[in-house]
This record gives sequence, C-alpha cells and structure tokens, in this order.
Amino acid sequence: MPPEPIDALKQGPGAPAPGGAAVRPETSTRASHRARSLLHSFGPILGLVLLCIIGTALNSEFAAIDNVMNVLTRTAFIGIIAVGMCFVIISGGIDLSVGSMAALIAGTMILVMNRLGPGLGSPVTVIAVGIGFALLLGALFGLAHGLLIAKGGIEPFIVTLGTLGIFRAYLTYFADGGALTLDSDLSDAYSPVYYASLLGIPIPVWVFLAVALVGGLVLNRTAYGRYVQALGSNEQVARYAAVNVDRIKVLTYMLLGLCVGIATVLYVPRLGSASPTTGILWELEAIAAVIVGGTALKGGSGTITGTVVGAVLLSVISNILNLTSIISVYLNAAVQGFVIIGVAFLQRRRK
Amino acid sequence: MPPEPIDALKQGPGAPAPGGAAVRPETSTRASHRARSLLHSFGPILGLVLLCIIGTALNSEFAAIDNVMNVLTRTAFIGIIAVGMCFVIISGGIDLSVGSMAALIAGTMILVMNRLGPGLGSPVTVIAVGIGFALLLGALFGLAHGLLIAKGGIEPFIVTLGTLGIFRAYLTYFADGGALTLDSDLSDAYSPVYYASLLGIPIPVWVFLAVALVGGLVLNRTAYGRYVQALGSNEQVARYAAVNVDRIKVLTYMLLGLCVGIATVLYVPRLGSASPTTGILWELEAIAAVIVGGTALKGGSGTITGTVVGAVLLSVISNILNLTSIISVYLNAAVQGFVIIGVAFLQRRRK
Amino acid sequence: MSVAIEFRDVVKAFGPVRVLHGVSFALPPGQVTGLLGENGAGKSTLMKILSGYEQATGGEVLVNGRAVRFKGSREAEREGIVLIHQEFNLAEDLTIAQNIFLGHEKKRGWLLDDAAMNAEAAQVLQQVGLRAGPETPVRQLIVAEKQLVEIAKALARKARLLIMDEPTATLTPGETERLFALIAQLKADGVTLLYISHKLDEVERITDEVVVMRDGRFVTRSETRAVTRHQMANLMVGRETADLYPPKTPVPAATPPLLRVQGLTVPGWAQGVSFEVRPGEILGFAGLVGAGRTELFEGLLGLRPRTVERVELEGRPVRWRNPRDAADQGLTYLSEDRKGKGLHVNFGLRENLTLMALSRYAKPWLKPEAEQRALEEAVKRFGIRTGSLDTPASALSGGNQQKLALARVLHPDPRVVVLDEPTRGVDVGAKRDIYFLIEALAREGRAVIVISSELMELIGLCHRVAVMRGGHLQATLEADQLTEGELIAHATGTH
Amino acid sequence: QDKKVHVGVAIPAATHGFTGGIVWWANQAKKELEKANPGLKVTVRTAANAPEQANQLQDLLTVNKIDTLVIFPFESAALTKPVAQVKGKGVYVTVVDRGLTDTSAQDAYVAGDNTAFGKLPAEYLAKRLNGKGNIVVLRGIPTTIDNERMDAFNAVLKNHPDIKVLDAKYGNWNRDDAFKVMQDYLTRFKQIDAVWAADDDMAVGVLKAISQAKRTDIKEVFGGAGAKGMVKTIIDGSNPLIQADVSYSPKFIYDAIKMTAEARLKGGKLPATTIVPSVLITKENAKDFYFPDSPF
Ligand SMILES: Nc1ncnc2c1ncn2[C@@H]1O[C@H](COP(=O)(O)OP(=O)(O)OP(=O)(O)O)[C@@H](O)[C@H]1O
Ligand SMILES: Nc1ncnc2c1ncn2[C@@H]1O[C@H](COP(=O)(O)OP(=O)(O)OP(=O)(O)O)[C@@H](O)[C@H]1O
Ligand SMILES: [Mg+2]
Ligand SMILES: [Mg+2]
Repeated sequence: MPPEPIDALKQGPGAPAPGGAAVRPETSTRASHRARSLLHSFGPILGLVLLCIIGTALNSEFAAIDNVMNVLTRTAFIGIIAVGMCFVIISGGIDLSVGSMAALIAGTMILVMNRLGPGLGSPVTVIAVGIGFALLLGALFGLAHGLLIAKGGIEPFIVTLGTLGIFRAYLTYFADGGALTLDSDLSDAYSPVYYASLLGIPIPVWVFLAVALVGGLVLNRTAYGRYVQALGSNEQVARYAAVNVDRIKVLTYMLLGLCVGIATVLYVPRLGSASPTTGILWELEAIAAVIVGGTALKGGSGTITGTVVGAVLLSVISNILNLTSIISVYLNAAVQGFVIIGVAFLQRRRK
Repeated sequence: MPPEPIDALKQGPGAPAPGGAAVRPETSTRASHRARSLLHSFGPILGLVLLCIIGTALNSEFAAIDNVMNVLTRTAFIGIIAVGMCFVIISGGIDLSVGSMAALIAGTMILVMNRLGPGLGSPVTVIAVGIGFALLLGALFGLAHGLLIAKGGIEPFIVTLGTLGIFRAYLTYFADGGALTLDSDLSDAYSPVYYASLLGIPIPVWVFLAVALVGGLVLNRTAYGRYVQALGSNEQVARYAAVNVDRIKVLTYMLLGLCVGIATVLYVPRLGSASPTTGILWELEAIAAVIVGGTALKGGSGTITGTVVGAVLLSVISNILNLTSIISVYLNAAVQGFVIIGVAFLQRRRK
Repeated sequence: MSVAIEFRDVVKAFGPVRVLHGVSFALPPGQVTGLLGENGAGKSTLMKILSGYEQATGGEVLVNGRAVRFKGSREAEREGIVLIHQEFNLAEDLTIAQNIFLGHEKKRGWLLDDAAMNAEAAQVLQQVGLRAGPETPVRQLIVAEKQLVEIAKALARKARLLIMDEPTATLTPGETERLFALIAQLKADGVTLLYISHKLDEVERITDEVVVMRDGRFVTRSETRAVTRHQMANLMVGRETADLYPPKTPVPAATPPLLRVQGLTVPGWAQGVSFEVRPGEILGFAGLVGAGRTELFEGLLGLRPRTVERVELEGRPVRWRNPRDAADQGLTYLSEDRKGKGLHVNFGLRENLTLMALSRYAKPWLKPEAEQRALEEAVKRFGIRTGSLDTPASALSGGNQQKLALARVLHPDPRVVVLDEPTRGVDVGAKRDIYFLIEALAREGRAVIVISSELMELIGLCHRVAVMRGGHLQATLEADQLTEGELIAHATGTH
Repeated sequence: QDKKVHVGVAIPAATHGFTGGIVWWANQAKKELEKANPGLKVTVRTAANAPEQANQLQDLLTVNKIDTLVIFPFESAALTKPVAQVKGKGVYVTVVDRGLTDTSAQDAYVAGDNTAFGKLPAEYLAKRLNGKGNIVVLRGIPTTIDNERMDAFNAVLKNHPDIKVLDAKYGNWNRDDAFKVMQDYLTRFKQIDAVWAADDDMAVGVLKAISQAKRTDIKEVFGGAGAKGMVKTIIDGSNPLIQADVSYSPKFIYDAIKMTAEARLKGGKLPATTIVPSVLITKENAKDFYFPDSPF
C-alpha cells in the first residue's frame, strides 16, 4: 500500500511547499533496492542453476529423478544442521562442534538402543526412545554451549572449539577407539527412516523440507527470530531494547543442538554406526552452506532459503564431480574451491 | 595516576573554568577497570603458569631445558602463523587456508629445490633460492586472498575456505597422492635451520621470537598497525578517516602469507618432506592461539603477546598429555577442550 | 588564510530520491554562519558534500572562487575544510589520541610518535575541556565525552573552514560555554565557521549570519542581528510557530506514587538515590555532564552493576534484572546514545519500531501488515520524514532517527517512561510536537521521567525537577521553584 | 570380446602415504586394464569420509550405471548398508581390505591381513630384544583397523612378560604428529629399546626425533606397510634402526581390480575370500616389495 503523506509538521499557512509530503514514495528506489537485494539473494540460486546446466551437459543422468533425489537426500544432514547454524551465525555466534556433536549423539544413541533392544521388545519402541534421546541430548548440548557463552561470557569460537574436542574424545572413549554399531535387527527396523519414500520423495528430504520451512517461519515470522536478528545486528542496542539477550542466545544454541539431533536421527539409519571419524568437518560444511547462501559471518541478517540453496549447491558440486572423470581425482577439492569462490563472487556485496 | 579532584562540577555555565566538562569523580572506577583489563590480558599467562605447575608436578622432566626447547621449537610454526593470523583477525578477517597454504608452499619449495639441486651446485645457494621462493609464494597467495576479499568483495571465510581446498588439492596433485621428499644432500645441508641452536636456543625459537617482536612493533608502532586496528574496530570510521581500507586489507593478508612462508621455511628442514597430511588443521590451531590469547574473533583489538602465549599454551597442553598416562588416550582431546575453555573463562569479558 | 565558499545549484540524490534540489548560496570568509532547517532538510548532506564525504549529483562547490570536486575527505582537508559529524565516527577500540590522529599519524621515521601525539591530544582535550587522558580507550567514554573528542579531533586538523553539525546536542551548558569560547577564538584567528544547531538560543548568540534551508532548497539568509529566535523558527518550518510548551496539567495531590525508588547505588556513578514519580507527573532530571543521571537509570534497569534498597511499582516491590523485566512491568527507557544503544541502524524502520512490543504482533506469527500499519501511524504521529518507508534506519536524518527511537520506546505503551535527552537533534517544530506528546502521555495517567541537558526544556515541561551532582541527588525542585538560576545553582553546588 | 563391463572403484582419498598409494595403484589398474580390454570401463572415486563414500556408491549406481564394484571401505560398519544396497541392485561387489560387518553384502573379499600387521612386528621385536626390554608404540587414528593391529600386537607380547609397552599414543598416521609424540616419549623415558611406529609415515617422524635427541638406547624402529622409502632403506642398509618392515602394500587394490575385472569379463567369479598375506620384509626379501614408481 502506498505510504500516506505525513503532513503533521508541514502544513502551515506559511508554506504549502511543493511536494511538501515528508514521505516521497519513490517507487523506483524501492524497485532498484529490491532488484539489488534480489540479485544478492539470487546469487546462490543463479550459481545453482548454472551448475545444474553444466551437470546435465556433462552427464544426462544428472537430471534424472533418481539422481536428484539422491542428492537432496544426502544434503539433508548438512542442510538441517545448516538451518540451525544459520540462526547461530545470524545471532553473531558460531558453532564449531556440530560434527563432533553429531558423532557423539549418534554413538550414544546407538549404545542406548542396543542396551534397550532386548529389554523393550518391539524395535519400534526402542527406536522411538532412541530418537527422543538424540533430540534431547542435542538440545542439552546446545544448552551447555548457550550457558557457557551467554552466562560464562566466553567467546563462542572457544567454547565450541573446546567441545569439538570433548565430544569426539568421549565418542572415541565409548567406542574404545573403534566403531559403535547398531544391532542388525534394530538396524533393519530403523532403516526405512532413511531409505523409504513418501509420495516418491525420500523421508530425509521431507524432514529437511519441514525443518527449513519451520526455520524460515521462526526466523521471519516470530518474535524470537526477530530478536535473533536484532542481537546479531547490534547486541548492545538489543539489550537496551529490552531483548533478553542471554535467553535468546541460549535458545539459539539449543535450536542448533536440536537440529544436530534431527540430522543424527536421519544419519544413524543410513550407516548404522558411529566411529571417531563420523562427522569430521561437518562444521565447515554447515558454516559454508550458510555463508555461500549469502549470510554474513558477522551476523545480523541472513536467509534460510539462501542456506538451503547453499547446502544443495555444495552437494551438487561433489555430485557433478562424481558424475564425470574429466578431472584428476586429486583435484576434486580444487574444483570445489573454485566453484565456491565463483558463486560467492556472483552475490558479493557492493561497497 | 593521581586521583582526580571532584571539584570540576563547581563551574556554572558562566564560568568555563579548566576542567569544566566531563569529569570522572570516581577514580576507583578507572582503577578497577585497569585491574580488570589487566586480569583480562593476564588470563592466558595465568593459565600458562598454572599448566606449567601442573606439568612439573606430573613429570619433573617437564621443566627440563630440553623439553622446554622442544615445546618452544614445535610451537614456532603455529606461533609464527598465529602472529600473522592475529593481524588478520584484528582487521576483522579470517584465513582458513593457512595449513593448506603451508603444505603447498612446502611441496613446491621441495620440488623447486630438487629441480635446481644438480644445476646450481652449492646446496646453500639452492636452499637460499628455495627460501626466497617460499616467502615470495606466501606473499603471492596472500595477495590473491587480499585482492579477492578487498576488491572482489567476497567474505574472507569463503575465499579462504575455497583456497583451503585448492591449495591442498594441488599439493596432492604434485605429490601424486604421496609425499614430496627433499633430496638427501639438500636435506642434510638444510636441516641445521631446524635442528641447530644459537646460544643454546634452537633457530626456530629465535625466528619465532623475531617474528613476534617485529609483529608487535608493526602492530603497535606503525601507522599500518594502527590502521589494521581501526579497520577491525569500525571499517566505516577508517574509511571516513581516509584510510585506504582496501590496501590495508591486501597488505594484511600478504603479511599472513609471508608468515606462512616463514613457518614453511622452518618446517621443511624438520622432516624434509611434504605430504597431503602436512599442515592439516593448522588453521584451527593458529586461530585458537590468537583467540585463546585474548583477541576477539570480531576484531578491533588484540595483542601479539597474547597470541604468543596462546600458541605456547596450546603446545604445552599436548606436551603434558604426552608426558603422562593418567588419562585414557581416547580422552586427550577432551582434556585439551576443557583446558581451553577453562583458560578462556579466566579471561572472559564482563558484560 | 580564510576560506570563502560558494554553492552553485548543488543537487544530491540517493538513488532516485532527491534530497538536495539545487542549493545555491555563498559564505563569506571569516565569519560564523548558522545553518538552519528542519530535520531532513538536507543540512548534513550539504555539509558532507562540502567536506568530501559525499559527492554531489549535480552543481558545483567553489572554494575561494575555484570549483572543486573532492573525492574524499582528505582532499577537502587539504583545502582546510573539516567537518564535525552529527553522528560519532570514532573507533571504539582505539584510544582518544589514536582516534584524534587516525589517518594523520605523526611519525618519527617508520615508527609512530605516540609521545608527540599524546601530548598534542592532551592539549586539544584541554582546549575542549575533556579531562580524560589521551590514552583512554574511547569505548570507556560517555556520550558527551565522545562529542568532545569529535570536536578535539577537528581542532587537531587545524581547519580553516570548520563545520560543526550539532556539536552541542549532547553537551550541557558547561561544555557548551567552553565551546563558544573556542569558537570565538577560532573566529579571531580567521577561521570560517559553519554552525548547525536546533538550539536557536545558541545560534542567536554565536552566529553572525543565518542561512535557512527547507526541503533540500535554500530559502533565505539574514544577519543574525536582524531576526529573532521566533522568526528563525518560522523561517525554518515555513509557517507561524506556536508556543513551544504545552500548559501544565496539575497532578492530583493525593495520588500514590507510580514508581518509587529507594537507595539506588550504581557503584562509581550514583550513591543512594531515592525518588518517586506519580501517575500524570513529568519528573525532570537535571545535572551537568558527569552527574550520573544516565548511569542511575541504566543501573535501575540492570544494565550496570547496582544495589538498590527498594523499587516499587504501584506500591508493589519489583526486581528488575534487565530491561526486559522492566518492560514487562511497564517501564521503558530511551537511551541518549542513539547510534550505540538506541537504534538498529541496519534494520528497517518497521523492525526498529516494533522491536520492543513484538509480543503484540506475534500471535504466534508476526503480522508484517500490522507492523507496517503501525509504522505508517508512527511516521504520522512523530513526523518522521523519510524518502521511503522501506529503507534502513541509517538513511534517516539525525533528527528523524531520534523521532524513530522515541517512537520505539513508546510503542510498548509503557506506564512509566524514562526519556534521556528526548529531543536530541530534533528541530523546533518537532520538539514542540514531542513536548505535547509527553504532556499527553502524562495526562493519560502515565509517569514520565525526562533527563535533559536543556534547562529550558525541563523548566517548560516538568512538574518537578530532581537535580543531581557528583552522583548524589542534590535537591528536588517543585514547579514554582523552577528557574534557570536555581537549577544551575544546585547542579554546580553553588547554592 | 563383446562383453561390456563397467567397474566402479570406491577408495579413500589420498590423505596420507598409504591411501596415496591406494589411489595411485587404483589409477594404475584403470590405465592398464582399459588399454588391454576395450569393453572395460573403470571409474575411480575417492572419498574423504564414510558418508561421502556412501554418496559415491549411489552416484556410481544411478548415474554412472556400473555393474561391478570394487570398494575399499572407509569404515566397515558404516558402509555395510550402502554396499548391501548396491549389491541388491544386481551389482557384483568385491570388498577390499576392510571386511563388511555383514558378509552377505559382498560377493568377494580381498583382504589385507591386519592381524599379521600387528603380530609380525611383535614377534620380530620380541626376538630382537631377546624377550626383554622397553617398547613405545605409536597408534594411528582411532579406527577398527587400528584396534585390530594393536590387539594383535598386544596378544603376542602377552607371551613375553619381560617386554614392557611403556605407552601407546595416537600419532594419526602423520609424520609431524609422530615426531612430536616421539620427542615427548624420549623426554619421558630414559631407556627405550624399540619403537613400533605402526606405519612407515610415522616412522619417518620417529627417526627424525631420535636423531635429534642423539639417543643411542633405541635399537630398532619398526614401521609398517612397506613404503618404498622404508624398503629402500632396508635394501641399502642405510639406517641401522630400520631392519625390517611388514608388507601391507596398497598394491592389493590393483590386484583386486584386476582379478575382479578379468573374472567379470569372462563371466566368472572370484573366490569368496582372498587373503593377501602380510609378510615380514627384511634385507633378504626386500627387493620383491620395492616399487619405485608408486608414490608409496
Ligand atoms: N544514505 C542515505 N540514503 C537515502 N537517503 C538519505 C541518506 N542520507 C540522508 N538521506 C535523506 O536525505 C534527507 C536529508 O538528510 P540530512 O541528514 O541532510 O538532513 P538534516 O538536514 O541534516 O536533518 P537533521 O536536522 O535531522 O540532522 C533526509 O530525508 C534523509 O532521509
Ligand atoms: N567509562 C567510564 N569510566 C569512568 N568514569 C566514567 C565512565 N563513564 C562515565 N563516567 C563518569 O561517571 C559519572 C556519571 O556519568 P554521566 O556523565 O553519564 O552522567 P549524566 O548525568 O547522565 O550525564 P549526561 O548529561 O551526559 O547524561 C561522570 O562523572 C563520568 O565522568
Ligand atoms: Mg543532520
Ligand atoms: Mg547522560
């Protein structure tokens, strides 16, 4: 709706000044502002589209529905974590521990389920308990991060670098240096959670979609989401504006912990085991998805859509590399690097 | 500082006597502020001292001069890189690629020296050329980062995440997945650079010391250093103060590149080889050293002393863990994590 | 030595929004010219063009008869043109001296000559009357001190044309006097001065001539002697201005206090302060810079470490750990530090306005349309002038940002509202609107606390005024005792 | 020969010497076999972690449409299910080195001998120390194979009560980490008779640390896997500390690909299990284990 002219201070007998309205609804400014911010947010999408064209050109199977579903399914883990990470980064924080956290949750979840397995009878009950346990544990880990950061006043980088080591060490300890493996009957009962489809779309993709939608809604359409942005934009101002800064911080890390829990719930039925190498470098992938998606590392603003596109984009790159053999296997990482920088260039911020 | 008088409020608008303006009646406020900021900067040192006491208690060899020299020598690589990283972080940037960069520089340096070896005759000349090449390459890589970030307007996180992959991929490619090894006569001629001592102190420690001193001088006593701090504190203010922001950024990444080059020059004579595992996770160690040393990840201010202490502290933790077996090996990383968080807690910032 | 300036048809547009529509006038050298205009008239923009921070879209600027086009502030400084910004531009992590010399460091060979810089900084600090040491980090300064640093920074540049964009908006009479003395000194040295202020008494006192702008256009100029304050105000707003202050509605004598604070101590800032405010009452807080008024209320809200014997709201004891608790119970606080504590400058207007009252729009989902309607209403009610409703707050002029900040703390509909320098940088017309608004709030049965450095404002508006000095509550003056002399006497301890 | 065979090869990425060798030998097999057999196509994929390898299996199946898979699993347990899926789609599966937890998911198994990898050095060192002395151990990265090797090593030493394992810390199959760990062992233990470095890469770091400390108490450093540098040292006798090694050549990936491809081209099958034995390398047999062209 067009803004109305504000004339309270203006309309005096002396000067009905030309264009006296204080608000000049310059639609064209808005349009160009829009256009720019569109380009900004379309940067990653543009990159994704380009990549898809290249992918199809290199191998026509790329566009096949099976491949598309495969790519989306495998994006789900990182994507779900990235949605939580997006909140943390927008709030001005960071979490380096998500990979280790996922590994430890997966490991303890397997331990718990194996222990319960014989006792509880029905595998479905056991799995339900396991899932609940994973989500709870994720939220608890997030709570610990949040408290150390908000109440303890320690840099998020340090806290989560510390727990990165701690989580992985405890997994290694529980696994005695080896792997923790889900009992095979449980594993069979659990595997549909990863491998089954609903209306032709695999379950993990549905979950990913749901998490992204809820995430987007929470970020843009709830008071909490607004507070997260306010906090990242300027913590001091947020504090003065009666935002309960500590609480929002704690909630944000808990939200990420919960996302890690959800991702783990999808991960375990896939590979059925956890080992000290599980989840290594996931933190980098999740952060990269968020940043490639157009969120600034400094926080303040960002979009869930961008994050989702960023996560898919990163998967597509390695998918394409798997589809062709034109490049020496040694250089895969280099191609990924060039593409990431290229996409970021498409959506770089003007100065 | 002598206590300031409270008399300054005695002036009415008619009498702007000296001190008529903002006065701080409460000297205690300032004094306590000092004390706090002292604690803040002594946090890491305190942590280090505590660790050393624990180390000595656990194993008397800990304090032996040989062990101290070992620890300092192996800290040198990360420490030198951390000094450069300190500049980058203070300026508000980040560099994730340093480990890969070090590996690639080491690898190509070895290739170049091996190639030149037979031709140039004297190993000393070859080594000198190799060293020059390493420093140049480091500065060039830094230049590339700086240009992409300052002129290209891409987030530092993205640029260096990209080159992290690119550098390591090219090293793997050059090494065919294996190791690049320095010819043994060159290796023998070069090894004193790592293994020899001067006045009882190993060369790498001297170099580390020199880099730290120069770094401190540049940061605190040159216009460039001042601009780095201004930039990280508030880029807009720096721009308004007619600071050539782009140039400072480029220089800062070049400085870090140079530091990586120096670290590599010390690294190569140690094992005489570079492989795809060289320098893995050095970026995390270097960043951790800076942040544990009391620099905020957001930039603006930080100290070289803190960074040096941070780097030594991290080495000491793993040294102590190696010198004892009271804790399950599986939990080493957990101990490191707890110590890092603990030290950070000692120097947490008030709200 | 002196600099003469001429603007010829200067046009400035931000994107397609035109904010200057061809401004032409000349400034004779060696005198003090006041630049007047409503909030958003384009004063700051024109000055930024003159000093190289912005580039004009059209027209030209002549310096001593020569057309110039500065590509940056450094080029302008080379001509001796220096601007004191309306908004602070200080790097918080650096010290005062480091900020003063940022970009102009003194060197000895390769190294910085910190000793020389600190010494010179100490000298200019002394000139502006700031007693903090040159090595104090700017982060530790209060708003007024930062303003003085900005002035010191400009002085250290040895300007030949010095532009001051609302330098006294946060200063109390003491420093203002000192500044005027400085201005007189500079003028005697042949420096040309341009002075922007919404405090017309100051303009009247120190300027030789006034130039009036309205809506991005030059309107008129006149010798200061030839116009009264009232005429200046009329010229600015382009119509007859009415009485600045609303009539005071008396507070029923028997009403119990709405807010009662007993023994509030903010260590280092305020000692054992007690006060109360009744519904319908406007309570003023007066004091010099450093009296501890701001910190007192920051302490009350839990923003600083503090101890308090008792806080009562409507007779019930309350405990506030943070501004959220206070807001939940109906008390909000407008900070004097607009950019650092008051507004999210990167946020849109809508997000800024509703931040403190979001629960009203979250049921459970936020309703952007409702927020947008609220913004349109607030823009009307507070007279916020902007090119578009769809911009970040940073694109508003200083006075309009202040109106937005005010709108924001009033948006939750508080029962008690604490306004710290509510009219900072606001033009006379809008000031009047704000006074009437405050009066209306009180008449609705709310309690309003106004902290202000403008004594006239307190006298014209408040039912009672508490005066603080050196962290202590010195006296509370009733309406019939309110005179400038009385307030100053208590504030300075010469009573 | 009209029969077309498309072999997918899934192996870990070249992150250290041994896996570097795996990648090199796999590409070597591809080169030679594709040249020799026009109907054969070999696609090599390297993965940095288990999930990525699982992804690659999917891609090899759905997009590259392989009919034969040779996989060096990143981790046994984690890849069992993904491999079973591929097999379920009718692909012939040869698993190399790390057996799956469910053997029905594989058609053939070509194994390295991780037990021997730990057993042989233990036996050799026990003999060399005459059943008495102090040993320090460097482990790899916490994984099941590392556990298998360590367990085998300890099992042998149980029979030699006078040999003491002073400590066993992780060196992450990395030269630099091994260097640091060894330096600290040297600080901590004044009498060390032998080092089991458990990997030739780590042995490189160990040797440097010993020579820096100028310690003479150590009689033997035993690496593992038979890297070309180590084998060369044994042949030349250039370092008295290096007298023996245990073979665990990455070449078995080459053998596995070759056997599988040839069997498939002929329509045949492999034996269910082929063990590539790990043997003790000493000066006598070292020449047979020396491949100067391989990077490992
Ligand atoms: N960066 C910007 N982008 C868009 N519009 C802007 C920008 N900066 C200023 N404006 C607009 O230009 C107009 C003039 O602003 P300016 O700051 O010059 O006003 P002013 O006269 O200094 O007002 P005040 O007395 O409130 O300081 C305002 O309408 C403002 O919204
Ligand atoms: N960071 C600080 N360190 C030391 N003293 C400080 C600091 N900030 C403020 N002070 C001192 O605390 C006292 C009270 O602060 P302040 O000037 O804000 O009071 P005020 O009455 O609110 O002033 P204003 O008129 O600016 O609002 C002053 O003496 C001031 O010098
Ligand atoms: Mg202005
Ligand atoms: Mg104040």
